[in-house]
Amino acid sequence: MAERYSRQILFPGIGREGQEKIRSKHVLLVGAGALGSGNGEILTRAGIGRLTIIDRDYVEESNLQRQQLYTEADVEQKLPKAAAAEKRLRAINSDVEIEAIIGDATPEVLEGLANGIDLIIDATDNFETRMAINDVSQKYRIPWIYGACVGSHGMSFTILPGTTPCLNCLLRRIPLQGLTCDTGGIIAPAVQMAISHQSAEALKILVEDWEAIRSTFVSFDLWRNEYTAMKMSKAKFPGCLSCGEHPTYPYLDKENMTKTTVLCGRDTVQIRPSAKGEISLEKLASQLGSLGYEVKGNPYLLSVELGGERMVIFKDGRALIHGTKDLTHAKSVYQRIMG
Amino acid sequence: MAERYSRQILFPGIGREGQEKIRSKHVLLVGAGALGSGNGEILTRAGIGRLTIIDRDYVEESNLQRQQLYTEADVEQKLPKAAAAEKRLRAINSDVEIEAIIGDATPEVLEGLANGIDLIIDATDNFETRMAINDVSQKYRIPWIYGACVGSHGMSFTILPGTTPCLNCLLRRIPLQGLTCDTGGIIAPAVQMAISHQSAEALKILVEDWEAIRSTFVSFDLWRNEYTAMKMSKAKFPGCLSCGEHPTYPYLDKENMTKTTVLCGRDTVQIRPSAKGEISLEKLASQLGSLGYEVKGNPYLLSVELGGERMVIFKDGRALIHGTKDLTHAKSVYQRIMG
Amino acid sequence: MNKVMFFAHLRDAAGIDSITVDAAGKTVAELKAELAQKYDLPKMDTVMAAINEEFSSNEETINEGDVIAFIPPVSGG
Amino acid sequence: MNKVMFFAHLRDAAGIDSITVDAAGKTVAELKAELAQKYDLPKMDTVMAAINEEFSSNEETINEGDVIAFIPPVSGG
Repeated sequence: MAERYSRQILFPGIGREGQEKIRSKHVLLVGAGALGSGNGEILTRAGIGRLTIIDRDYVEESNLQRQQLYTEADVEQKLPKAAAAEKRLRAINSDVEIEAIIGDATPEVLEGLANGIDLIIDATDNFETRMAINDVSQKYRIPWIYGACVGSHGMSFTILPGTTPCLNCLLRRIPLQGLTCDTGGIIAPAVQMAISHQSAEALKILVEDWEAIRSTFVSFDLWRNEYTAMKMSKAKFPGCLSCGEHPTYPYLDKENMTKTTVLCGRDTVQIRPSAKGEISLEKLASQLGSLGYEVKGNPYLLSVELGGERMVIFKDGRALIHGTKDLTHAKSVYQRIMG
Repeated sequence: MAERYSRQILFPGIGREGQEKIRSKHVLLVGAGALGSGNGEILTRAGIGRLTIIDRDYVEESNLQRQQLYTEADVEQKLPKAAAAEKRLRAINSDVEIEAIIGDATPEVLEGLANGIDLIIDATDNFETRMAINDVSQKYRIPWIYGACVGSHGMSFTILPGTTPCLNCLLRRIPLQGLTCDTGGIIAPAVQMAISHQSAEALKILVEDWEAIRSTFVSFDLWRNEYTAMKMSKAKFPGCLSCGEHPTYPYLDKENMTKTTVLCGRDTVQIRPSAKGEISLEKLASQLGSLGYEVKGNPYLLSVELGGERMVIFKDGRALIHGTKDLTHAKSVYQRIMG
Repeated sequence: MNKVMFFAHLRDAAGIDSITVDAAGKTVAELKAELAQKYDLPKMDTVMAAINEEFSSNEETINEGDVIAFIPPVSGG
Repeated sequence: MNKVMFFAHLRDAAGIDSITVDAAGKTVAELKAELAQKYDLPKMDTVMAAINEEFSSNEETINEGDVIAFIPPVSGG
């Protein structure tokens, strides 16, 4: 072990004691896409004791441009990402205990996994799951690290229950629409930059170097050569339902989750998002149209061809995914477009 | 192709035209260690037309903590890094023409490779090779991107011949000693952060978005949460022998290179560095000692046990590497300690 | 007067990096509403605001000279 | 007076993040030599210097109030 990790033991922030701490820790990685691949690989190479990875998707050709754990063979075999990730991570470091879960990271599933977890790393592609992670983090006192990227832009923030503000303090509700990699595109350097910040924070938490934790909210744009660190000392919201004095953990409540239903005999899944509000169908149509998607519509709905499926979306955010009966897949298709 | 690269074509900075440009370009990657792995992987995933990789080392156990192209199997088979990198990159993207060269990136070799190269990415571990890259860049008008990292710290700078200052403007000579991963340690997030900057700049150069190129010298520390961008408008040195009015390209001259000689019948290689000056043996001894190396010495020399070899180093930087007859390996051992 | 900076896709939507407005005395929420209408920006209610590089809630009042940045949360991963 | 900041391993060597000195009128090279001796720092001749976040050569003269940063070039890769 000494030789394998010698270069990181040489780094004074880790040392031999830190290496032993890393070895004794269990991280939950939510998502095995771009951020999940990179964070999972860094922790595996660093010698984490145990890594649990949950992801609901399969490896697709369009993932290969930025998702570092996967190869052309994984696309040909249509492997679930969690399984393909596990295979590669085992080849990288056979000492790490890796548990791969193929499925949706619902609040229920996340609560079931919380026991014994030292850190949750956010590698999802939607705010509903992030808000659920945020509530699990507060309820079970587990630090988590927000990370996200789109285009050449990205951000990261470290959340320590009882110390820092939480994601619900910052957003106060689930954004109805966030730019995703499917709508804004993405370049791999922006992915790696978000991963750099998340994984550096992860190592600090795992070696328990609390003073080194970043207190600012980082936001960057590699194409525009921007880097800003927003101070967060006034961001904690006393009335926050996730981290305030009287928490209710609203995003663990079924009422606040996206509802999916198979519409019998129609090869269609209905999606009803938890976020309330009105979508500008006109803006969405012109955005999706300019991205090359085939879009038809009227003042009440839009119909978008998405390769295998067709999505019909209404003004209140409700949608029908035609061409599938798979609830998890339909939700994934929806969140990839709507965030 | 459209599907595979769809997410980066969606990014307005690249688009369909940019993707075709990336496809038509040839990049020379000097080094296949930590920075080489990450930069090579990003360019391969991005669909670069042709990638030439040169590296002199073999995959070792201590590389696995941060060098993302390699697995435990590569260590067991003691594969040369260039060969192991080629194997993995082919599995990632079979459309990319990859040429792997197992050997030392001497000025002569670099000049021989320069024809038709659109960009050189620095992924070496020593300043002698960087100064040679810098002179090749100026002589053949090829952009290059400096990158380096140690501990939680790293830096990057983009050099465009005829436009920006060059590395020789900044340093004016080869540093006799630079902190390396073997002396200062390294964490993988710092590697990835340097790669993020290098590969973003690489994409800008490949799609010829000259306005987006970063003009500042970036320096960061992920553990100390620092990020600085140094302006370079006054950095160009008119008398620079690499990029000034009367260039002599001094680092392509044999006189300015590290000399290696096998000492007959002694299983020893002598290293004579090009950098002139005096080393503080006392500081070096205490530094290497605190890193756990076994060091003996007197006022004239130090003797250090380095696993397979023993290095004896003198005050003027000259060294004997006992236990090998391999010139390239001996130079690699020396530069890993001395930078 | 106040400098207002847009980040990420807000900048594309507004078609400009930064603007100068007189926002002294207004709350962050009021400025958001005003700019959303003027530049036809997508919903700004979950866009984060920083005043002088410090995170500020929608209720915060802007002072003369403050620099305001609007950072939309990003969802990709 | 002038604030002088050390980066990377120079900080470890000096044992301090930053210091305040009176360097007005001195060249960067002179300040380097002075600090190298005072803090027993490793050779500073290839350490890069920034004055007010702008790269500055060894010959540059420091003015009152300038902030100086010393950034040692890093070799690892």
